[in-house]
Amino acid sequence: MTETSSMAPAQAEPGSETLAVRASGVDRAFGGVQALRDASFAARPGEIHALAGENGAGKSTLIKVLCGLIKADKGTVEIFGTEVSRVVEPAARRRMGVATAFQELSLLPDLTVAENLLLQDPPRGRLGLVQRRRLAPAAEEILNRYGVDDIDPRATAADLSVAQRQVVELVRVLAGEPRVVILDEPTAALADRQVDWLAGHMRRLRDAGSCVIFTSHRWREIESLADRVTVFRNGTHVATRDTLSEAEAVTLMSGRSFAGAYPQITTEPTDDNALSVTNLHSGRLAGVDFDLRRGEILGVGGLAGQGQRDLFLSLFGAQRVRRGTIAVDGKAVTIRSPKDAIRAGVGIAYVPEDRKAEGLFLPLSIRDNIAAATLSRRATAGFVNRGKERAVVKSIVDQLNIGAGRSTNRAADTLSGGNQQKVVMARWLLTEARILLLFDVTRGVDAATKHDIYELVGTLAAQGRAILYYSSETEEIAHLCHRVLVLREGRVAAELAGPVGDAERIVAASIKEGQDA
Amino acid sequence: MRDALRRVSLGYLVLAATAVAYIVVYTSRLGRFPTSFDYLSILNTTLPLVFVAIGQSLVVLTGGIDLSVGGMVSVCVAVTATTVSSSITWLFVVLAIGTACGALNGLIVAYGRIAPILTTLATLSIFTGLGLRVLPVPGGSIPQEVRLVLTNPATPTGLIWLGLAVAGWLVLRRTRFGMRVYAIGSDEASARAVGVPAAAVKLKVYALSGLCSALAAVFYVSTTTSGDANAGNPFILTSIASVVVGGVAFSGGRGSALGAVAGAVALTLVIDILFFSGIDPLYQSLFQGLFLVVAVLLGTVAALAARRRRQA
Amino acid sequence: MSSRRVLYALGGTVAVLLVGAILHPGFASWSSLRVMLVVASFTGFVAAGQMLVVLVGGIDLSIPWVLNGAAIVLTTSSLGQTSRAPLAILLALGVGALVGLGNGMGVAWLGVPAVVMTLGMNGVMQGLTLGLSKGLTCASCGSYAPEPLRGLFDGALPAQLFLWAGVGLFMTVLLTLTTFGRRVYAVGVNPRAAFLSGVGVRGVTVALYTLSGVFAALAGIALVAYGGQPSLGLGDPYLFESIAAVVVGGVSILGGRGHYLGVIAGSLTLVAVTTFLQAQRVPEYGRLMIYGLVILAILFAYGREKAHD
Amino acid sequence: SDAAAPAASGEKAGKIKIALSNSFIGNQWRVEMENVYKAACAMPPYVDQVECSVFNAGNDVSTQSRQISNLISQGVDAIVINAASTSGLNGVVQQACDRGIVIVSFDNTVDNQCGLTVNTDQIKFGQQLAQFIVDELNGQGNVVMVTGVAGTGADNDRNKGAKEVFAANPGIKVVSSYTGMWDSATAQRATSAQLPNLPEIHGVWVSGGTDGVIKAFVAAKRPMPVVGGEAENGFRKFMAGILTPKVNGMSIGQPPFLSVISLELARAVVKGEHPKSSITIPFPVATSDKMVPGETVFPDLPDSFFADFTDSGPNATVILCQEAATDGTPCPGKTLDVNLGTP
Ligand SMILES: Nc1ncnc2c1ncn2[C@@H]1O[C@H](COP(=O)(O)OP(=O)(O)OP(=O)(O)O)[C@@H](O)[C@H]1O
Ligand SMILES: Nc1ncnc2c1ncn2[C@@H]1O[C@H](COP(=O)(O)OP(=O)(O)OP(=O)(O)O)[C@@H](O)[C@H]1O
Ligand SMILES: [Mg+2]
Ligand SMILES: [Mg+2]
Repeated sequence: MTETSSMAPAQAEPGSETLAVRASGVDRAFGGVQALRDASFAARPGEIHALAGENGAGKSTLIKVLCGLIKADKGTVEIFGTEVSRVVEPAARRRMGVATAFQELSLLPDLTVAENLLLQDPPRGRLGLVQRRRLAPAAEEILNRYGVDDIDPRATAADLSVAQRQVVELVRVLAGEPRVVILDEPTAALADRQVDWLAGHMRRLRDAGSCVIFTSHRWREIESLADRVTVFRNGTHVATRDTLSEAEAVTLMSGRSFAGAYPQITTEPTDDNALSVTNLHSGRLAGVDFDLRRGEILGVGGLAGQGQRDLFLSLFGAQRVRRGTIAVDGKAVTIRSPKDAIRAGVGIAYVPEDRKAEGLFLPLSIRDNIAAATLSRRATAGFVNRGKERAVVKSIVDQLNIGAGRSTNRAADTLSGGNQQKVVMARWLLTEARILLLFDVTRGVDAATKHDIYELVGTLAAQGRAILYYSSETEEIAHLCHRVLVLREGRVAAELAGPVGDAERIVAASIKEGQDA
Repeated sequence: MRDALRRVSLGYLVLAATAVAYIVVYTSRLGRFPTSFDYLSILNTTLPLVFVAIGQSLVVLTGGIDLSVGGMVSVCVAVTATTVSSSITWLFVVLAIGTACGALNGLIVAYGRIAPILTTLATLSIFTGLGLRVLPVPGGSIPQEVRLVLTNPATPTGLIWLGLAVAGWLVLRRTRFGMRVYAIGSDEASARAVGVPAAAVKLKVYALSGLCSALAAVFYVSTTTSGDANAGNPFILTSIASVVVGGVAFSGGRGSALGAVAGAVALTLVIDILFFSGIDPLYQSLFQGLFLVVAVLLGTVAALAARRRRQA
Repeated sequence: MSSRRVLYALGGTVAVLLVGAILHPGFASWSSLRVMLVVASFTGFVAAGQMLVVLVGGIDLSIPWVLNGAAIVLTTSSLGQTSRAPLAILLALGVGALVGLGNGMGVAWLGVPAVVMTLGMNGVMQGLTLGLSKGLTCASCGSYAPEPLRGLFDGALPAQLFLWAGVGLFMTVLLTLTTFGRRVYAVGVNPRAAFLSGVGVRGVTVALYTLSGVFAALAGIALVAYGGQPSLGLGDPYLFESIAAVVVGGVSILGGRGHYLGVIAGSLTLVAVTTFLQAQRVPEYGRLMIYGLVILAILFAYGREKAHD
Repeated sequence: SDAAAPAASGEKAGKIKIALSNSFIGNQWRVEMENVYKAACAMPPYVDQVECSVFNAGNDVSTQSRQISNLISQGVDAIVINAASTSGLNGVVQQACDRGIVIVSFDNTVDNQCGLTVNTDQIKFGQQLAQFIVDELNGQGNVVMVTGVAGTGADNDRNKGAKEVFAANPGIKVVSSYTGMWDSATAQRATSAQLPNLPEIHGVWVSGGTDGVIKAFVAAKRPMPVVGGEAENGFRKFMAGILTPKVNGMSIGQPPFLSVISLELARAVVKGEHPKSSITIPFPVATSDKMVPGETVFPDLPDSFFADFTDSGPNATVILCQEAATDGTPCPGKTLDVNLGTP
């Protein structure tokens, strides 16, 4: 492997003067953690270059080094042949024509869309003073230029949906028509329609001679977009290829190989309802009805931001319900807070998509993280029974093979994305909830971990748990679910019997005559 | 910045409310409207707090807090009162000293990576000691001509300076630096990611806060005609109160120095209201405390309502 | 991580005491240490409350007049009679709890920033204390703390120190062994995630501010016992001192990290520094400056935040 | 509210308006000072000559400036001031003087020369206590100085006076000097912490918080030194042997009734009965040998109470009763006779 990585740049480079980006021998450690070791990477102008790898392979770290956000401990970085290793300042890179969209979105929540887009060079008047009233029109003009018409430049970024924020972030990057575009998991939060929109612009830039670099955990996208693929593993360059099959890629990325991407749904749902929702109003939800049966995996599809999040949050008591009734096992229940939802009598669990913001206590130990939702169950008179806690956590950690047998005393932030997601899952499995609300749990999770999660979902259903499943990857819903609800404008627009198999059917149902919305 | 505007306008709301209340109690007590004398003395006594509040609001906008304003005002008051009478040029030295003190805070916060509240808690003690060293006993003086220019007891020269302060903010707000202050307060990591030189900006912000404290000190000495090494202490909490009443969010990124100015004036008016409503002096702080909480409560409620409205 | 900070804090204390002992023989003698511990215990009490709210990213500025109010309630309700002592103590602690509850409600339910809520509450308490006790000239204001309380400070090993040890034990057990403690750290680290894990974030917050009020009251009781009678302004020194003790004790002002053991060390460090400087006859201005520099030095040693990159 | 009640009630013509502007009410001395002022206002001759009002400023100069400005607007005839800063009010006081308002400041006085002052001699305070200690020790021994709030005029003067005397007596060794912040609790903590590091102490000079210092000595089981200190009732209780051990000491107080004398001066000046001249009054001095319960010491009042709210003896400046100091209520059937001395 060391050998491939040292050879790889050689095979990748037809002479560095024609290279847009070149990194070689880059090391970068976080605390004791070697995120990049002797990593090399090279991309040409006029190509779309995919960067693939498991969670924690070092993709984002490499990107942060390339765009000057963090310093490399060792090694060199060149932009169009100019050595910039010592320049650690995104602004400087920007001036060299390098623009980056980061994985953890970098929009400023309290600023308006316009201010976010124009922060670096706002419209100035005489005296070089910013003309505040020209901000919004200028931003509007930019958004329109990139075919975005559903975002108000005066809106505060915090009030946008995740997808909208991602779009603004991308527009911010594209706007400069940069010579080097770096996009770290740009599609993770996008609906398929928006993915196509982005793909269009990536291709346009490529054809205009720019160098486009992006990362993704969705092989479909890499396959359809990338001219070349570079694979990283554990912080090192493994290979750079013009063509690469998914199977090969997965093997390269993980050193392991898998059967078909999606496991077959073998079990059938039972007939008794675990959860019955009638006329639910909350957030964007305007009257949703459905039943969820034991052992059923019920998919929730639709374009992003049609109220999916509201549905999950309100069922979990994390968001106010304006109207409607929720019944568990036929008995109506009132859920005012997650506390109520978790209560044994109800037994609902919610696994959020944004694990860093909504799931993890990063500085706390893996054990504390996993135990968090079930503390009182192992407590006597308010005192934690540590022995029992250790045992329980240990068993679940092994069951999900989290962190390859590391001590559960480690801080959660020393885990990779994949393992971190498993930690959150583990917390909720401990609640023995009979109803699981899985909201985009595979977002930004690598192939290996994804596979583990699919398997897990299957077994949970087999155990007779009822599962409500949302994913920004329609493919998943199409293959994993017994049944699919398609939401549009806060209502159930269609119900498809599954496994649907073909994602296009779901997409079709999502946009059917609803386009005007 | 809609949200911010709403909060600022809340600062104005509080000001308007207190102003009305002031006029009412004043007239009902004295049977006539406030005279130019009243307005003038309000103006002159408020100016120091106004300046400190502007500096404080800048720091709070970046998500920080500056407890050392008390110390910086004390040092500058001490130096002003002991030197300026010998030569006017010392005024500029004073401003430089204030800026330097602030810059020290900035260095420690931005490059030393120590939380603002802790940094300034420590430097507060240091600066206060410095002030005591310079002026062990209250005293000193300031040339008459300086008084006449800064806080003329007969004509509202103070208005000019207040106007300049406000104008200064409006300009600042319209520089890229101004936008960056909000960017950092909103989310520092992201701000850095999109190319905002966070450390440099913060350094400047704390230095500006120091400069404001120095200005406040000069106006303090000008109104009181001499100095006191303990002069700064009250400004710590009153400046924070002004900023809060002015609708600047403690989380940073939301609000405006103008709001803080409004807050400062409002707080001064509250004193007068309590004076004329003739409440038992023993209970005075009770009402001031209540005013603070209620004002801010209104702010949060309004903000919540606004958010609701926008989401629905 | 945070346990390492505790070691640093203890190290800091030892360092200060060593320097003191070298430059001023007898400074670290047991007799000297004992009184410093007693003096530090008052800071230790208020800092316990301050630490709890800091752990969830809050702050309590109402400590001075909660402390003072409780102190006055104690004497005026006990009238110095031993028989009434238990009632009086409960009453004083009750006052603290009540005010703390108010702070907590304001912060957790009304969403008022902690700084404002507690600052305002401090004013309210000052007004009430002065007003109701007529500026400490009320009929019963002349009474002393009941005898048993004043016994707290007698003997070679004053009971006060055991009381402090008790507080230390309580805090440590509460924060490390109970589910409540776990929830506190969870809320401190990531309130949203805690809420989604079924933690009653508001409940926890309210409880913490209430405890802070109780500890302030406890400090008030101890101070009355120490001086025999309350005075006005009794709590003023403890506002910034409690914050300083907390951070010198290695508690992260951003919340979620820290242990009370460190705060004990922090309290002692601050008292040792002050005592030493006064023993060296450093003039007031010098004392203030050095005090600030020492805090800065300690912060640089272990109070820094993670680098951004 | 009793504060402004008089102002609210009698808008009777002929009455002169005199306001008390107090910088803050945060300690007991200030409370008593206000109480005796209110009491005096409710007693003849003031009750039918003067219309009083009282205001506090939370120890904040700008607040006090505001209040004085407002008093100017109210058109009062005189303002009696205890200042938040001796220098901080010069500006607004000048404006008052310009409008012909009589300004009388006391205790923490106003520098501005246009106003009158009623005060004690703070340097003398330091000297007298120091001299007492020196005499009691026959010029030989270790002395500790417990100072007040740094940065204030009074603290500076008191220390200055004491240092002169001690310096003049080579036999006296000042072994330690630290601040008690004029607060018994603080003084007690500081003293306790210092004692273990100190040799045998023969004399203690205290600028404020005396009872706290003594309690620290008691707790440390140290032999009780000669004590020169302020007029805290607690200190006096020790001097009188009401609290044990009996302390040999001298107690000089900044008398709370300075406010009453200032009131009288203001009244007299407004009425033209007294020249526009400042007054320095002698300290009420008390020593252990002549302690009179109910006059110089008050067994049933708090330690922190200032026992010199009234002067005593034949040529006393003013005689006030206990309820005047505690409740601010008039002394039964008494006409107040304030002796401004001969200017
Ligand atoms: N700020 C940080 N502090 C500590 N460790 C970090 C930090 N950032 C990244 N790491 C670690 O360095 C390794 C590489 O992380 P990186 O984010 O580059 O992986 P990645 O390939 O982007 O993973 P993903 O596909 O989940 O985005 C991972 O183990 C990650 O946890
Ligand atoms: N945020 C972080 N802080 C500190 N160390 C981290 C962080 N993230 C990851 N690491 C460490 O970086 C190393 C490499 O990252 P990586 O994510 O590959 O770990 P990993 O456990 O191998 O993940 P996976 O098993 O999913 O590949 C791991 O040892 C991980 O513990
Ligand atoms: Mg990444
Ligand atoms: Mg790995």
